[in-house]
Amino acid sequence: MQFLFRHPLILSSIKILVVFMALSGVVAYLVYMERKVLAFMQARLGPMRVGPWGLLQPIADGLKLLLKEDIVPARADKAVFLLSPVISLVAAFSVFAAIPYGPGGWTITNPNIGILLILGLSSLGIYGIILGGWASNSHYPLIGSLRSAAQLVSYEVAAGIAVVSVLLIANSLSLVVIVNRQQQMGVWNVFLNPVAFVVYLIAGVAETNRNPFDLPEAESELTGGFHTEYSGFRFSLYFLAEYTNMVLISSLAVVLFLGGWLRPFSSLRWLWPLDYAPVVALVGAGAFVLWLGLQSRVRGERMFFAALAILCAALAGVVGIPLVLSSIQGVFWLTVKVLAVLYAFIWYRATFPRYRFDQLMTVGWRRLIPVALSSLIVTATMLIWTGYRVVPLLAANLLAGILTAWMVSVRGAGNRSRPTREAI
Amino acid sequence: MTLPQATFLILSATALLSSVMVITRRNVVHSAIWLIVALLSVGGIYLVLQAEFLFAVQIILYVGGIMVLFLFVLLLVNVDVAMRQALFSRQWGVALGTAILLLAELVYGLWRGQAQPAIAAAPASGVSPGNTQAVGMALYQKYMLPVELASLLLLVAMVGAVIMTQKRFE
Amino acid sequence: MNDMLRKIFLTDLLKGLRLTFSYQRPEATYTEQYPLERPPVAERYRGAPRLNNHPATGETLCIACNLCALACPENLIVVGWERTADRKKKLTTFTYDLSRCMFCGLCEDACPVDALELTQDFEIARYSRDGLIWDRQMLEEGPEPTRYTR
Amino acid sequence: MTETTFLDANELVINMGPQHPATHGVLRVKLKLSGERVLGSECVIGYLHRGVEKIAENRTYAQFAPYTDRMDYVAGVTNGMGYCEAVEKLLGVELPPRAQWTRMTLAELQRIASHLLWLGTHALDLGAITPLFYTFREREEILSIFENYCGARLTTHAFRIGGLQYDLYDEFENDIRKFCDDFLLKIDEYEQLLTTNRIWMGRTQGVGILSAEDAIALGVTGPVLRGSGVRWDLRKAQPYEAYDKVEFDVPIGEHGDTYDRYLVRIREMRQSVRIIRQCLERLEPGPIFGKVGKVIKPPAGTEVYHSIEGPKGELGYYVVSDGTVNPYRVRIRPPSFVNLQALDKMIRGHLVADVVAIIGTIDIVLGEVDR
Amino acid sequence: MTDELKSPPPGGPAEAAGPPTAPPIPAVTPPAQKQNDAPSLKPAPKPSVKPEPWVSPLVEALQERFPGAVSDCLIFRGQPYFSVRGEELIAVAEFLTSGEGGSYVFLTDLTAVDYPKREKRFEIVYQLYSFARNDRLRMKVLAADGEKVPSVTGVWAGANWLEREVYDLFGVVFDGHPDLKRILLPDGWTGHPLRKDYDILRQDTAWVRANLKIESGQ
Amino acid sequence: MIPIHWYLFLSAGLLTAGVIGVLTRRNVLVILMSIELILNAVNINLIAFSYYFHAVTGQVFAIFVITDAAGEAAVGLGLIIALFRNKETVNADEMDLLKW
Repeated sequence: MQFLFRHPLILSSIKILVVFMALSGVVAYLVYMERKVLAFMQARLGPMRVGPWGLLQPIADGLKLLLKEDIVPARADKAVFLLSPVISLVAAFSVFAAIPYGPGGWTITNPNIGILLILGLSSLGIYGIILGGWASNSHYPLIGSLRSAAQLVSYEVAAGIAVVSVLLIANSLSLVVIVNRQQQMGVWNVFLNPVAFVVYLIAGVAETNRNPFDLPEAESELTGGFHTEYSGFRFSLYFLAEYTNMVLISSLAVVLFLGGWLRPFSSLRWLWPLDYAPVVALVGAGAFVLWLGLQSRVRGERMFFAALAILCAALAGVVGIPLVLSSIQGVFWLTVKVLAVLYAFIWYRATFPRYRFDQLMTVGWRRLIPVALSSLIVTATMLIWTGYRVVPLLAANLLAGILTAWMVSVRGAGNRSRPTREAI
Repeated sequence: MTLPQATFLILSATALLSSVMVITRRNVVHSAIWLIVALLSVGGIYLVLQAEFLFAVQIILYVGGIMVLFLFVLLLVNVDVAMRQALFSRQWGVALGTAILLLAELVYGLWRGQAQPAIAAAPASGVSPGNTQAVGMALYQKYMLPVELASLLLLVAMVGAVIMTQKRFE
Repeated sequence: MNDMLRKIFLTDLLKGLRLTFSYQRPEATYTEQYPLERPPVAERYRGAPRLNNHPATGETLCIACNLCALACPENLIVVGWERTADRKKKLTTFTYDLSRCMFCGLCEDACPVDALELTQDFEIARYSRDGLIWDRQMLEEGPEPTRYTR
Repeated sequence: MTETTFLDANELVINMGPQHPATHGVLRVKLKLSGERVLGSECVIGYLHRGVEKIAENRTYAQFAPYTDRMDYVAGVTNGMGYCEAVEKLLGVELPPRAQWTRMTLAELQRIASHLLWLGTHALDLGAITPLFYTFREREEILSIFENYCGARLTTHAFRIGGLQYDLYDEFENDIRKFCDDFLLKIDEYEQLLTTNRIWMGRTQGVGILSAEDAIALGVTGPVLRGSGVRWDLRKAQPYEAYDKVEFDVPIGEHGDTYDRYLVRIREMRQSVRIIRQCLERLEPGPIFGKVGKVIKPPAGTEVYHSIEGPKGELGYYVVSDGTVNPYRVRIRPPSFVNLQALDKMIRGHLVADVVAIIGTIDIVLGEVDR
Repeated sequence: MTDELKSPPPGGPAEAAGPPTAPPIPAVTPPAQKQNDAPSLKPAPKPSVKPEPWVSPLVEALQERFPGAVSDCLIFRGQPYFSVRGEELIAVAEFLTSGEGGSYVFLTDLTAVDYPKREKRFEIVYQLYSFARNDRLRMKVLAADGEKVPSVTGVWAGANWLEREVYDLFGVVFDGHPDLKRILLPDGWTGHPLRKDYDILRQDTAWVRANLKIESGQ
Repeated sequence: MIPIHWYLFLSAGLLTAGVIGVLTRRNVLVILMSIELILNAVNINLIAFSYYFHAVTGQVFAIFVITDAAGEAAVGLGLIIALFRNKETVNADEMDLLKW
């Protein structure tokens, strides 16, 4: 028995399985979270019907999509049409093999080209979109996939450059090393290079096709973009892939810029009470759930919430065991940070209108890339000049970022200059 | 047969099969998809050769960049028209003969060369030649000038492509 | 200066973000949970029609004057009457085609004795047209109230 | 694949609608594209045609009033008001002041409600989903006031020829005062989300420019005309009801683009609040019905054209009487229908994404376009 | 906040200037307040019951310029209207849009009324508006069934759809219209529903059967 | 242990496939793709030898080859788009004019 677990293949398989299952659940409930957060921001309640507080909504949605008719358009390229969503999904999921979830054994694999592998694999997902749009044999999906291809390629450049400035600081391609480096320096990369972080975040939103960059699937223009012709199960694969990508981009943002699995101020010993945050969080969640249950007037709901509260309490007890506490420490903080970034994604969606395509390209090429490049150059210069010192790096980066942003926006869209229409 | 050997055989079979598909498919998009498969398997072979960095470059640049560009253009130009035209050019017989001759020659040469053991020396274990750092060092120290030249080439190519695809002013 | 701040630090976007964030306070929620909590319906609401009876005697208030039928733009009311022995009109049948009704309230306005009334019952949507032509009995008793179970 | 592609010299024809999320109903626009750029367009309408004008000829004057609510179904009150006024003009009836002030109050509320619906859907078309929910919340308040006043929310049938059917309910003034106070703050919130937002400005500024000459030549009215810089509002130019007794400004735009039309409508909502407050101050007890007989029979051979400033533009009724209880002819001049004509002019040379913005900015209701 | 309405001050720069390209459109001023500022319940003057002859300089100018073309100049409830012979329609329209004719540059509405018993059964009605005078004018053209009416799209571009609608619902053909086809009804429809002899209960059964694949319900 | 010949045979196979594609197909896009095949055949050799000789030089050159491929794709595809815009064809046989 013991040797079975020691074998790398078997251990990896188990890890992969666990990550896959967990990820599926996370993605399903990410959709729930999105709907709820959006609803609250829009003075609504969101899903409330399926299960208490709509908690079973993701399951109902999934079932509905599974049971829906799977339509293949008559003149579609059938093989490609059927294959494309799978490509998207596989590309999205496979990347998670290289994400470090915590210190030590909390990784599936730690390749020395980690970040490159992730960038490469995630860029494969684009084929699902292009081919899906093409294979549908319909105008709107085709426009959608063309837009998507152009958009992803453009924003990958900005995101890549932003990532490179982190790599310079960490001096490694390995994600584990990047996180460890942040621990050694006692400060997260976001405080060394906030400009790159902002660029990465914006480019990340664009790469996940989310508002305000959701043009490839802009509902009001392209009636859904590349997945217009998809329905039922295959649509749900796209859907899943998209949200998985969201999780991926947030996880990467956390690992690269926000200290990965590190506790906030991990270098300050006297902040040890923060180590008990998982317990506090679980107790808090239990209390909240209990409060919800007391509010509810439906008997079944009250029971459910009570059970949930008890579960939370029990979990808190288990987590409170020092051994468990120290081992899940990393995963807890990673999850919290990823959720925060995801929340920001949803928040943008609730707030912003959508860019037009030419404006999107302008933002990508004329704003983000110059800013990212300046931050890269400044980071490299400062690393050589002053070495790894926080204040000069931060100051130089901020200065360069503001200067570049000002320069690129001088003749920007913000001016009251109104472009006249292109004559025909 | 060892695990690397099996991996190699599977990958190379895929690569060869899909390269045949690339040149025989009528639908250009299908050709492109098969080419992507071929490129991915070649990338896998790089991994077998412990060239991780090359593998990453292959995927990011080739598969994620160049092929996306290809597909983009494929969607732009009219695939339908191309599909109705003849698949092969007029001199396809001669061309095929020449190519097969080339293959025969190569195979023959390789078969003969196999007998000589000088090349096929097994690598001494130890430092992996695929070390990313080593590649980087080589690129930016020993081959600095070629790198600069290549970047210039890319710049020229980029400018050229942009200018060529501009719509003509009427 | 303000313009520069806006351009570089995206203050215009942050303003919007602050607004949406502030809306997450629970009291900002505007949703009505309809089947669970029924919203109050206005007193003057024009819903399902009803033919009123005299509360004490149970006799119909309708005097079969046919004004409602004349007022109706859609001609969906049919009033049937017979002459009693003393030459008075007496209501016999009354049909109301709810499927064509647009709830304009003209019949209600026309009624001189407040017999025909559009009530506050709004749950009259049906999956089929069957049973939407209401007869006198239905009009007097009113539809079965919809019950929702959770 | 289809015959044409983006790179072809000849253009690609795309059907937008009648089933498209951004065509506000069942509008169908055939777009001729070169790439994503619009070369030309043709509107195909009539999917909602119900022959309202024919129905009018078979109803009595009073019976036709509920049908007008169903044309511009987001502004039933103003529609009904226009019709009632047209018939009143035909009859030569003078309204008592209480009826006038009530009508104006409700009509301005309806204008706000209509603009709110426009704002929400327009923002939604441009990808901002949240304003829709905020505007619908305020619209809901207005609709509740309507419901309390006349018993219906959309197809209100609020007014009758010659006056009002319903007197005000008890809490009427309080409800409206409270709404007005809240609403001005709420407009600020919409503006926080949109007015200075760079994306919003980028999407709307310089998009769908309609010059004043073009607007007048095409017969465009309402906020679209004012957005093009023509300070013309029927409430000022040819006041009906008691609009000559209230103070308000007529906001106009400078550039004639989508952003200006947006600003015009936002400012109009503030002006409406101003009018409503003045109306409430003037509202005094009194009769609510003018001198109209039970049976409406305008003199034979007379005709009248009366138009009001509807939320979407000039809403005109041309009523011809032959002396019977049924109108001989009722012609409705729908603002949306005429304004929609300007679409082709406005979208030429823009991108597909702008088409959505421009359809939204005209503020059409297909029920009114098709009638 | 409450009184701080964010609208441009009256008479601000926007009002004075307008778009640089805009024609000189005067800001319309409200007419003088009516006498009955506080309409009381005083017995209003008995409303007139029939149109009266309309006398105005414009009528004189029209009659002088186009002798015999203008007739039936009437006014009812302060709304003047007159009839024009179809042949002179374009000329009259162009005169009316000119400054001399009152610059009625705005075609508010274009519709028709059907009087089947008359010799010329259709009355095409043009509702005109002048920004300069803040005045409305109604112009009518009589047309028999099958008689062509010149299209005014050249004078008022906005007449395009309105004429199509009249063509669709009345069957009046407009000569010189750029794209005269049905607008509200489907292309294959027969008949013109707003004619008085078109039975409202008569659907085009053939059309319904062919296109909707159902038997017409009426 | 994989003998180096295996790589060489694979490379030869890919090369031949590429050559056949370039020589026989009419579609310019497929010809470009076949060139990519040839370049990959080259890369396999370069990296295989680099592996067997413990020298990174082969890898460095493989990177140059990929760079070259990127440039070639950009320019080639640009040419194709320009050609297609003017002649509406992606057919090599029909591109026989030196000007258009």
